[in-house]
Amino acid sequence: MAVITYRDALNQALREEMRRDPDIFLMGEEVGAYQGAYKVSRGLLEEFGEWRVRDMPIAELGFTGLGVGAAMVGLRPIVEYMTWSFALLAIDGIVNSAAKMRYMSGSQFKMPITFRGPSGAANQLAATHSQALDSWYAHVPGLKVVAPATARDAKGLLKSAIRDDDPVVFLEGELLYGSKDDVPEDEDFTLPLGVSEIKRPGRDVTVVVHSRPLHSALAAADTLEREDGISVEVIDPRTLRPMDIDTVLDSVRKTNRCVIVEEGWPVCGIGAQIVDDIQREAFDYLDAPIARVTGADAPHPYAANLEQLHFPQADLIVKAIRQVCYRD
Amino acid sequence: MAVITYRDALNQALREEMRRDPDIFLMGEEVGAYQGAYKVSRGLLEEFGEWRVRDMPIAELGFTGLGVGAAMVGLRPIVEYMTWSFALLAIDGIVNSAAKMRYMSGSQFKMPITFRGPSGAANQLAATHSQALDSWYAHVPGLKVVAPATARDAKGLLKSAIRDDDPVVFLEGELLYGSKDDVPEDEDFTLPLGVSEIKRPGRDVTVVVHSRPLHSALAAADTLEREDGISVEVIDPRTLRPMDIDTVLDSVRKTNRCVIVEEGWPVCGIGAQIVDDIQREAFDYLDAPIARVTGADAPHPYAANLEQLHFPQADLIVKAIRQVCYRD
Amino acid sequence: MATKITQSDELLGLDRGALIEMLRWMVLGRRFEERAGEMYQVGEIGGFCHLYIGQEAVAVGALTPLRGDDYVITAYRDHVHGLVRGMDPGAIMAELFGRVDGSSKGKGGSMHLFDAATNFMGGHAIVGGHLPIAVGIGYAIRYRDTDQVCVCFLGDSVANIGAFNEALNMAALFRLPVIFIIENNQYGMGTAVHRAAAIENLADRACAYSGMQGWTIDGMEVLEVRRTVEMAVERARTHKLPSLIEAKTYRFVGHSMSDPNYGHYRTKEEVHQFKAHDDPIKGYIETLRAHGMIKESELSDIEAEVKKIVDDSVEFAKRSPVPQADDLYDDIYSGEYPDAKRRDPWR
Amino acid sequence: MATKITQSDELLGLDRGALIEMLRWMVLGRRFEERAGEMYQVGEIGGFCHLYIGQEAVAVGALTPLRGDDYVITAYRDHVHGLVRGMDPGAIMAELFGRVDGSSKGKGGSMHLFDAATNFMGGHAIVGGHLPIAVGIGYAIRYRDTDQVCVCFLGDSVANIGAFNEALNMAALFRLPVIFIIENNQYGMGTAVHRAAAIENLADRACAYSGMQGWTIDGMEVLEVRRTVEMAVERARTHKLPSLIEAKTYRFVGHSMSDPNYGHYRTKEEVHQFKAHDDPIKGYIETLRAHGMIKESELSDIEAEVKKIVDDSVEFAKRSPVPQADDLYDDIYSGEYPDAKRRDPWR
Ligand SMILES: Cc1ncc(C[n+]2csc(CCOP(=O)(O)OP(=O)(O)O)c2C)c(N)n1
Ligand SMILES: Cc1ncc(C[n+]2csc(CCOP(=O)(O)OP(=O)(O)O)c2C)c(N)n1
Ligand SMILES: [Mg+2]
Ligand SMILES: [Mg+2]
Repeated sequence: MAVITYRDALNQALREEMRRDPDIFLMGEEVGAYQGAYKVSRGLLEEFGEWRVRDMPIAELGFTGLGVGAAMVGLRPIVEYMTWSFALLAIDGIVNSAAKMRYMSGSQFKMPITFRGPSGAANQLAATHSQALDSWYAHVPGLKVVAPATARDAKGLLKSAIRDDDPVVFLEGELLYGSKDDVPEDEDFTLPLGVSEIKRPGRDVTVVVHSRPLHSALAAADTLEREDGISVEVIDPRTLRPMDIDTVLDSVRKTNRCVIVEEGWPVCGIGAQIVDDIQREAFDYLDAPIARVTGADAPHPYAANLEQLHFPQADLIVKAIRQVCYRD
Repeated sequence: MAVITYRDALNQALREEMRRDPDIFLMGEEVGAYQGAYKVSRGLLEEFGEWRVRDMPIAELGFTGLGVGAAMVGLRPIVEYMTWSFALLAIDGIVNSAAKMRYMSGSQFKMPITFRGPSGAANQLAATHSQALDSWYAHVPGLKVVAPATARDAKGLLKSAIRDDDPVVFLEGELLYGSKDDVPEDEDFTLPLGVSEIKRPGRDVTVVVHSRPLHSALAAADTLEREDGISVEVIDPRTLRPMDIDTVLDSVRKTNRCVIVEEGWPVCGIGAQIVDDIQREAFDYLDAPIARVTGADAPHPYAANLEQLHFPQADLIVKAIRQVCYRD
Repeated sequence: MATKITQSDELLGLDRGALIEMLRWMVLGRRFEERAGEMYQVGEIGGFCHLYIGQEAVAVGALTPLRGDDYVITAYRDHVHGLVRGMDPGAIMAELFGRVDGSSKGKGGSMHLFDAATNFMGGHAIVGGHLPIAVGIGYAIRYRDTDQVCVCFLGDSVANIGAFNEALNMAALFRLPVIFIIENNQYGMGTAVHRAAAIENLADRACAYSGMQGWTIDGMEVLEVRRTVEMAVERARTHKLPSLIEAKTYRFVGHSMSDPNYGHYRTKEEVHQFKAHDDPIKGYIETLRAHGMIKESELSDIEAEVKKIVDDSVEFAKRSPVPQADDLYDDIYSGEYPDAKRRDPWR
Repeated sequence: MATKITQSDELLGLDRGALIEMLRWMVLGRRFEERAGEMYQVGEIGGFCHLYIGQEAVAVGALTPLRGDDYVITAYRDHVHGLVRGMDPGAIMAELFGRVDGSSKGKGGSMHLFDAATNFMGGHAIVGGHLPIAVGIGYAIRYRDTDQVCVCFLGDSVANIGAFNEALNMAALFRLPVIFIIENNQYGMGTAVHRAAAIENLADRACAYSGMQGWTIDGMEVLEVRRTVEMAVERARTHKLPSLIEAKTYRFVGHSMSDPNYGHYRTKEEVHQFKAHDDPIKGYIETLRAHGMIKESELSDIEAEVKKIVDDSVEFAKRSPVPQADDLYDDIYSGEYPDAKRRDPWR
């Protein structure tokens, strides 16, 4: 174990997997000579050469399709989007070509491809560059969707995503790259897709949260423990599709209260689906309506103060938890 | 009033609005010389000429942006997608350019543009051509989303969409074009965006449903009335964003039970958001978990029998209603 | 642009067997499509069904010079490409019927044929969507350092969409062995090429990518297509250079089964003119006759043989069962799809 | 391609006032950007901030010949285009500061400047995203049958993206008065042009669109840019024909404030070479001197005047308040946004 950044954990995952399997290659804008826009791919070009670490023209649709074609003939591409915001241009390739290829071909072709890159807001990148469209990808059958919040999860889950024979949308946190964590150095370390983790056990209320807001939720839990004596259980599904909802259900059956937090916009967000699952399968256990704390239902503003307001910050989570615990 | 098809109702709306306002123009693939892939624009080229009814190359991203640019300088474009499935290629133009222009420019530019075309499955068009991504668009602040299920609603709402100063995603039903209905001939007839309609009043259970499945839901309601004596209230929100949820809440407070039906995939669908809204605002009124009937959580298969199975058919709606009424 | 080749030329040095084989493929393509059209009329086939009648010289001229380990990819007008590539006619017809013995178990349909066994990579229904995929296949070929090539067919309208620029630029930039063949049948649905593309010969768009060679050829002459593709294959196999071939052709039928043969966008006379004077099969038979390469009895033999193949394919399709309800949730993921029942309690 | 124009030519017949005005804009652009860089360093500006230092000749040469009712649109490296188009420097600086008196009330930031008053149509941050918008503006011009033109600036990397093909094809097809100006600063972020584009001169891609004229010019010479744009404007205004101009230039600074001036992708020497020998402002001053068109005192006057403008812009920005919390939900829809509270009970 070593304490390393989320960025370096991803770098390790890429390097270890590429060493293990010569069919794996990485491509995207600035992944090679520039060492990665966010330096996730640092050193890989030097180690693996240009056919395995390929700088692409700015042509998201094109190189997404390039990945799909390469996957159809047996390679295992990793497609990096400089940010997921730019993947909007490639979404036909992800949703029509990658996600449906197996189905439309009656399983003649598998699709072992990983789409990855930073998602969500960074600092003041404004409306075009900040979106967290997690729920869009989770909507689509044929895709798997992963969104790690810690360096350890990032490494273990990226390795599993790369090894997976289905297309995986891997959403990294643009503001998480510098965050640090204990990460196993073991090359065989992986974490299974589709398994939630209880990030903090608690008794009074369940918080479901993924990606960067996990850290706000943990901070909120500390505050509530200290100030209100409320014991918060924080669960990170980590994989948004297929989601391990059972862990969430077990928790809610115990706490009887739930708050769901996400960075994305509220309408038809991830939280809406979790609400649906909980009310359907644990209706009688709920002692209060489930609350959601989301990114504001607005495009992302540039101004620093407004942008901070857009995020599902710890203070908002505290408010929501107090309300579902009838402590407000 | 005259009984006309959904197709002709849309045609009337386009024609009347284009006569009223010379800044309105229609563009898309095959809208002109070919008279529209689904003949919605029949006769318009002849009446308005090629600058106002413009056949486009197959370049969805390009002509979406063309519309955005024209809207920025004061025209009122109507962009027809041959089907909404192809709008995946244009989604950056819809979500980044159209939906955020007002915000990013601090309201210097308004965006009076209507994006329209058939959405959802037709008959056996298979996975690439059948998707109903209603919830994707509803997710996005800055957009308005409309999905009429009847000819009357189609006419009244399309006219309002065209007159609206915000970008409207207008989802027509590919299998509804031939359906008939009483439609006011009055040029001043419009229906406001953001208002639900009770399509069938009832006492025992609320069904919320939009677009083509409305007709399945009405059929299911007939069956249940006849066979089980269950009185079903059917509400069509018609506008998915912003949604008039109050009409739904009032109904649920009365019936205490609810089923939500949609053609799209289940995860993070429209129904998930409605569930969230209901449980948050009418928690104590619910006598049973809310049920959802959706398109199958699978890409659309080609085979006729499998495709039928993919739809949220009346028999599935009947099952769901019986369950929430504890009659199964 | 290459010098114009006519079929009265030296028959490319092909032996009689090879020449007749090409005719056989063209006739099979024609008859298969005619039958598919009939099966659509009687309701055995649904959805969108785009027939290839009139364009046979392109697929046959382009596919016959390929090796078995090369790759082929095309758009939704794909039955004949699949056939000529070696797909089982029964598997295609069963797919059109939506049956379990179809090439995609009935899930893909007419627009989404695939055959891994013959490296037939589809069957893609989004205009332009398969061009980047072809580039990816080319990339994989270079990655593995083999001398395979990838042939990618596209419609004329594709020259105006974004993916065209991205794909051709990448193919030229990375020097990929990809041959793009535009089947310019003069219309994208109801839109004449000149109403959509601001250029006269679409292959001239090769000028925008250095290393890309462009050819505009008569796509009604199967030998001209073949000769050009052979040159492009050589460039690709040996020099890793991409090509853009525009084969001018014509579809004798409507855009899809729901579009009449003529109408708002083209006249009856125009269609008849082409059918009468520019039928690729008739023209090729004339050439073979002129060179004494075919006996009249062989023509009827081919027709008889082809008829049997097509009949058998229909029989096979009819006998094949429709998919079972459970199949709806198969083929989505590599493993079981665990969430199906949770998401879908009613089916 | 046009014959090479050099600044020692006849100064385009411009009078001294006009010539000095161009210098003034270039200096203002340079100093404004230098100050923006400083303000970024001290944390007054955030997000991505792309400076234009080194490229001033392009915006100034292209924008000075335009009329007030023409339209201008560009990408995210947009401060100087906005300035030269006539935007208030204070409104730009305040926008960069994220203040309410910014051109977009602080909501757009550096990459999304807009100014309706001067027909400055943005400031667009998605590579290629604004090209179709420019085409739409051109369409509206023809729709209304005016003789305006639309000038659309783009980076070199845009030649490889899909929207480029779609936009240029439509502009040529519909004969729209749009002038596309590629600012080829030799890198798209860290990628040298030849590593991304399979063509030597990007303007040669005009060959793919009939009616589109291509020019590759020295973008470091403001008069060459101006003369070329004047020709393109004439084509657009009078003949409704689009153009594609490639101005070869260089950015003296990093891609954005978070990218060092040199590093993995280009050497310190290369940058210094350009700064020393190919600075568009220095070069232009030499030309003016050689023609006796400028007095030394005027140079310092310009610097002083520009300094005051820049100082004032910073003062203005500093004094402007940050947006209020409620502003978060403004400017989303034309009317009130009714759902805000329902969706967002906590803020
Ligand atoms: C992106 C996209 N837009 C629109 C369509 C609908 N569509 C299917 S085929 C077609 C015409 C294509 O014409 P062309 O490329 O010339 O091929 P052809 O049909 O003539 O073989 C259109 C518009 C589509 N499938 N994909
Ligand atoms: C579609 C898209 N992909 C990627 C990016 C990230 N990005 C921003 S600028 C840039 C480089 C663009 O280079 P160029 O067009 O040459 O313009 P320059 O920055 O040199 O002015 C990249 C990759 C983006 N904004 N949009
Ligand atoms: Mg065609
Ligand atoms: Mg550049």
